[in-house]
Amino acid sequence: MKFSLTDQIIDPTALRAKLLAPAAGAYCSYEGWVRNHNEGKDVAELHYSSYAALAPSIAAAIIDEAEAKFSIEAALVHRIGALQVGDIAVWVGVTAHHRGDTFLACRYIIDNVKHRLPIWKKELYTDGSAAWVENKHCGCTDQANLEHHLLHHGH
Amino acid sequence: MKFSLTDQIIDPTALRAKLLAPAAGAYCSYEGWVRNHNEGKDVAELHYSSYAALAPSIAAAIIDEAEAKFSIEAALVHRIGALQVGDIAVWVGVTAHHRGDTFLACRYIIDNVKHRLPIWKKELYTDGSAAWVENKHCGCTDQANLEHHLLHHGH
Amino acid sequence: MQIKILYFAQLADLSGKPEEQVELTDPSLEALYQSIQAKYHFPHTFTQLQIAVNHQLSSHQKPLKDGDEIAFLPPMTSG
Amino acid sequence: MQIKILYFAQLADLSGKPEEQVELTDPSLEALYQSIQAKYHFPHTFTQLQIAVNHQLSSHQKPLKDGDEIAFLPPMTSG
Repeated sequence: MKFSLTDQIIDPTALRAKLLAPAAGAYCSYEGWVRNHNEGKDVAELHYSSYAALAPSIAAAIIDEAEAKFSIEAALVHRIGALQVGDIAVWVGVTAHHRGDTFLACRYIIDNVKHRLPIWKKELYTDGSAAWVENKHCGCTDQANLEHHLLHHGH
Repeated sequence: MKFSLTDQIIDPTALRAKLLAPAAGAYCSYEGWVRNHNEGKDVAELHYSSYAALAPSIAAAIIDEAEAKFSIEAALVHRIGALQVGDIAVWVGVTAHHRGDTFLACRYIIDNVKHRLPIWKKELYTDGSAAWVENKHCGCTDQANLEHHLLHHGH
Repeated sequence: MQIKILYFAQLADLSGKPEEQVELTDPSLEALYQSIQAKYHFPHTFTQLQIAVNHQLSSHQKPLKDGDEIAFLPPMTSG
Repeated sequence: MQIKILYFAQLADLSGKPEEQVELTDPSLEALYQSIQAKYHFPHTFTQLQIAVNHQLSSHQKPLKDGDEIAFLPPMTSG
């Protein structure tokens, strides 16, 4: 299984072990960690919620795209629920014969996950406040898609 | 200690743990694994030898360059001695506030390690033969340096 | 027609529910969104959201049909 | 002058030793390399190698001096 959502602590050691292969010479992994601050506020906890009936097909599409563009094997896990500072929110692992493809594919996957995987983050601050933090840009798939929206909706 | 040479099995879990920091939101790591084949030959074992009196200063320079170019913290470990298929030959770990820098810095470090760190690989094949495998290009630091050599030596 | 609306993230917080059934005659996704946006004070414009129909991403122009499950997706903030 | 030469990788295999002491009068690194290249049949040209003098990378033009430790470094193949 190349993708999973989990409400348990992500164990990168176990996930990495599943990608071991004697023909693979290069391994690149990426982890997103819960930071203790964001945009000047002290973060106590994050709550991630997902659209669990949609996320697997989106994740599979992203991984398929990466495996079509590059000669790699990839896996992806995203945590949901309540996360503490230092917890892993997302893990990506990529193996290949050669290193260049591992970096490009790992970055391709995490960049697309950030924009396309239907998961949302609520930040709970140490002062008791909370916010659904959105990136500054549109959550649309890509610029072409955004332009499509603009053209068809006059907005 | 940001760099070490070791003749022991590299443990990425322990190395990763040393980079954990509550202000870091992104972690990228790279591992070079011993493959079971290279250029059509079946590899049984690799022997890595190093110039141990020179490697630390070269590694420190590479990490310093990466930390100057990007807002990151990095660590690097290279194995020496006899390695089996599947063993980790080199490990790079990078943390940062944001993911872009982790990918760029991790790639910067491994690319420079490959060209500049004074370590050499002997491949022992399953047919009993062995070879010091060299990359197709000059081992010079970079193209500018190579051209410097060409200009000054007429070669 | 009967439509089920699924709410996620900020839209679930503002509506106070994970989903609801509505009875519609207008098959326009935009008209549906405008009605719930007014009711729950959702901050997003229609074009800022992605749309899922029956758990698949959909164009904003797709006509609604009886029994559809619709989700309006705020910009994603995974990772 | 007395010079210590350090051999690594293929150069250590071909010379059959990790290091040796030599007595020189010519301070040219290139002349020194040509003498050991001929003796041990090293496959590299002088410009294919990097040079370390006293455990620091050096230019190919640096004059040798008494007591130097010299290493001729084949292209590196780490990782």
